[in-house]
Amino acid sequence: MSFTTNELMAYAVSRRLRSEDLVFIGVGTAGRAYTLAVGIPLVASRLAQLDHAPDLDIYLGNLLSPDLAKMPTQLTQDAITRWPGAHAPADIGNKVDALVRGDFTVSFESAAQVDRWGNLNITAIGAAEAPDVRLVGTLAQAEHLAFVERPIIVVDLSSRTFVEEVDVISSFGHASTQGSRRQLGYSTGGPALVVTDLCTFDFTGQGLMRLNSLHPGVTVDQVLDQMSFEPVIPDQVPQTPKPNEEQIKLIRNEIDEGQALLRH
Amino acid sequence: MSFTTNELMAYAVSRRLRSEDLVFIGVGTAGRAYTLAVGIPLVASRLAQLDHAPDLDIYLGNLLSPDLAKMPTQLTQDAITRWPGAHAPADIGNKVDALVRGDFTVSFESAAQVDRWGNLNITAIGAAEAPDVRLVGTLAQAEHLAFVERPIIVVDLSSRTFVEEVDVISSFGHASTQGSRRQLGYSTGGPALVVTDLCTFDFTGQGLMRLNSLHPGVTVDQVLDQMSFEPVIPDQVPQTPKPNEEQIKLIRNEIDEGQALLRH
Amino acid sequence: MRDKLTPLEQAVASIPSCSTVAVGGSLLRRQPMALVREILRQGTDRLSIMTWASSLAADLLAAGGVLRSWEGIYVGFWWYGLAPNFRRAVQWGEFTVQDRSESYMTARFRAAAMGLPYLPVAPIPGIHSIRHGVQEVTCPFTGQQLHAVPAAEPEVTILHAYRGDRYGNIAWPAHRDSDDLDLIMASGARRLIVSVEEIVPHEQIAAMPNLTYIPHTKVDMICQARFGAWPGSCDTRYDEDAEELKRWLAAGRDPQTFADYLGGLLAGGSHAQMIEELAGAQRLSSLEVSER
Amino acid sequence: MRDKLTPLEQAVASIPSCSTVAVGGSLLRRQPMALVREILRQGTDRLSIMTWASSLAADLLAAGGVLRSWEGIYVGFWWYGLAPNFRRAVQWGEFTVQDRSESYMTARFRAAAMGLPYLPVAPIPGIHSIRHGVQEVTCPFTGQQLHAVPAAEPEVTILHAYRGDRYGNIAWPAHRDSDDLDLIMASGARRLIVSVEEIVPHEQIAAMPNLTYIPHTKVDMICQARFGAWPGSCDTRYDEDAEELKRWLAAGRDPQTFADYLGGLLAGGSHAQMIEELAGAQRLSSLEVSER
Repeated sequence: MSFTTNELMAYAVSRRLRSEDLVFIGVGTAGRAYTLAVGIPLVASRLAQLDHAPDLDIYLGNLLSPDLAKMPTQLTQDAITRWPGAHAPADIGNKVDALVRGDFTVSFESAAQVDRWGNLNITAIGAAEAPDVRLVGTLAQAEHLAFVERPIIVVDLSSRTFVEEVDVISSFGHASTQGSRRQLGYSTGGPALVVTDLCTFDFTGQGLMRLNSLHPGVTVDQVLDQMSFEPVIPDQVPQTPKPNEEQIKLIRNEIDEGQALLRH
Repeated sequence: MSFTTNELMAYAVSRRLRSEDLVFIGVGTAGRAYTLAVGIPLVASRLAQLDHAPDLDIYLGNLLSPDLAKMPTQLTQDAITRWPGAHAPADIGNKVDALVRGDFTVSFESAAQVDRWGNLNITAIGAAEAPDVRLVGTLAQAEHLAFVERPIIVVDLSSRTFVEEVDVISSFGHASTQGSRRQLGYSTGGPALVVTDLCTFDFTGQGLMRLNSLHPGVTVDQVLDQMSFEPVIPDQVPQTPKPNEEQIKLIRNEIDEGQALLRH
Repeated sequence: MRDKLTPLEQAVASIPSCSTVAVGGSLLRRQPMALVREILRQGTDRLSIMTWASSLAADLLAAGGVLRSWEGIYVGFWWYGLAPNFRRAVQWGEFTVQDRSESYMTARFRAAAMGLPYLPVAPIPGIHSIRHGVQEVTCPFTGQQLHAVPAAEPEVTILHAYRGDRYGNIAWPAHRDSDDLDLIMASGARRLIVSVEEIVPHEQIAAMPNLTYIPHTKVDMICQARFGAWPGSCDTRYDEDAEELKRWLAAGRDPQTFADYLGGLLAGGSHAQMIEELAGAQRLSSLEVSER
Repeated sequence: MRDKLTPLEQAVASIPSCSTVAVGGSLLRRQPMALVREILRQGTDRLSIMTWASSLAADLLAAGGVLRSWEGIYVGFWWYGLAPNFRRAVQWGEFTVQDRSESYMTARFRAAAMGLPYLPVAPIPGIHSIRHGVQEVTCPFTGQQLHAVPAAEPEVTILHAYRGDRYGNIAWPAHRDSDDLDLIMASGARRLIVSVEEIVPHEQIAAMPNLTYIPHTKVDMICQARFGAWPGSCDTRYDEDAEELKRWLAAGRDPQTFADYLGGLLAGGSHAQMIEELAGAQRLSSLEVSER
């Protein structure tokens, strides 16, 4: 059974999710950015719940365990307000505490720039002061990469995004010119996986981005064409595992019936 | 019109209360202790509201501005739960913050021991470890004497209570053998007034307890008989001002109609 | 979400002797008495407890002789006087006592909730209760001298609450008495056991997620214990049992008399059986109040 | 309790130019737009603002050219893209920008709420946003290296809320979206101005005191401003006005076009008049949602 790239990406994420995970999903922006930041993570989480991780937990915005069986087809403010869920604390400080305490095991990240160490930039292109392009700021992404066990970066491959060195380090990956994670005092964490529209990456013990799998039909050269740096490339690069028929049907018929999540 | 000692004490307190005050009242123990810790402060606050301080605000337990016109005649748990009020924050940390920020201008204090500097002991008689009598602990009284503008001590005069030096300093008054308030680093506050069944005290600039007024018919010697130390005694000691007929009627007919507050 | 509904006995069996236990509730309200009585039944021993304003829980554990230390802001019986067994045990030096004032105690639990090893507090110099493990720190911006307290790190936290689902989402009524620290104790807990008056379907919780004050992610075990705070109160459910408290206080005048009283309390063999007997004798229905 | 009901215009007139203003709300929700538009009408200038996740408020103040600095975690239009005027002004270096990540920003406001000059935070080394006024501190108990941030000290805090009484007790609905920092901002505010959708009798507040999230003791002025967050949303009251946001974003592509658009927004002369006109044109009723 054929599948879309978005479905493959969602499946690639869902395979990494475990029943004991507490997954943080943010509230991304519109269009393709929404699919990457919210759509794929939600589909992957629900697929994991239905497939192999029944107890998997999600925190979305400031709502714990939104009922994914009652996912709103359009996330207007009122639909979010009314979404049934287990817990919505009195203010967002509670979620920040949970993050810092290390309660979250997985988080999802988008960024305008990602570099070979997994540093992320959502702050500015160019200098941070008077930049060429001002982006949105910082949010809690810095906390994700500092305190979450296995952050997953979901972005499309593009040489504008995958840069040698990010212009501004909004969130710290595995190393920078200042030193390694350990040298800077991080004890754990850092990006675990990068899922793109052409391939997936993980990171070497030295914290360098490494090609982990190629989507069906994609070559290494096609990947390198879309990157401004060369990742570590193992001798053997496996194919990204494909979802089976049952999983594809789950996505299409149950999880994203209204095509709100994987539309773009 | 005649009045009881409790009514006189409540009036003496109410005269010190201002319309802009935010008054903290605790949840004292039974019998006479209840009258001193809760009854007199509540009657005084309500009398002040009706008499000269209409905007005066109260914080009782974890409830801001309980409606004193709807005061429960018996403070069972359920009566407290249902008492209408302006604000009851999610946990008591909020009240602690308000205390430390200096939001409260008046608080009421009871204690087993009070010394010449206004130090209070609600922890233990004798040594703090393996004491002769273990009392209740500390509560927020230490914070009251540290951060509230004008704490008012309400206790009956007795040589067992008014001691040369408290056995344990639960809450710091104006000085101790360790030094003065200023030497220890306090910037403001400390007990402002002591209201007893025989007289009232304030404190000198040096922080020593000073006889401030005698209740009608009480002599200086009678006061000294009930104290284990000699307070500062001015040449002229005025009489404690008496409530007028209207104020007494307010107390009896409106504020404490059920005699729950000034019973003991 | 995982099913965390656990028999009370099994939950208490997971509390090791010699551990530090944070005990929730304040004054006579929502003391986790069903859990505390089961601790005494099982003979869990040498406990260090941390409390906010405690009453029945600390007094019963003191009477049972299972305490190694207590840290908190208050132990007493509110309207009803001093805590007789706790008071006697302290006077006899049976365990150590760390008095804390409210801001310092709050900071201990908040630090844990915030994932920090310490918190600064506005200093209250010269008082007895700051002798216990308080350090001086300096504000790096203003130079102001402050005190610091370490994060509370109880191995187990036990709370009694209103209602929850079998996954451990604990909700309060929209109108309640909030004069306690349960929310913060729960946020900073390492291992959390909550007894509730009522287990409700998850759908009921999910319809009003803002009322959940303890999420299932923080809860290790949830136990059903109707009248689990008895003879104390559970606001919006039942008032304290004044008659029983008077019996308690009368028995507490003498250690042997209280030992007999305690034996009677623990007889029955389980909380469920004890409550069934009391309910049969119509002793509980008069305490009930209605939720708003 | 004192009567603190104040006309919006008078409340805004009390905000001095050159002051630091904390602005509440998060993303498109409960941005205090009636207050912000009145700031622009009155010409209050050279403001330093502190925000959580801001959108319309920061963008409009940037468009008005009245900003001296911004500090916060985010400025953008959520689903709708980047904030056009804010983005351009930053690119042109019109004011300074202090980026903060969520834990550091929360700690700034919490320190103020707790009456402390600073709070420690678990350090996030090597990132851009810690360059702004972060100090290193050491835990006196564990030796752990931490960061410290100073308490937020805005001179004025402006929030938009659901309902309140004339004394300034501000209540939320029992079911709401709580993904913001308004509660903590209010707790630490020095001078607090709150606009509300609805002024209700005190009795309504007093019947459910647990729903009051901002007590009158913290509020200096309360203003009635129906649709006060428009064209953003006020959860449980109305959704964001998608059509208006698209007009905003289209106008924002060019500074002069947006200046014209802004002139139109501020015409009418007052918030009340603007809302009356929009309501008359039936533009608002379609946005309304019902409270649960």
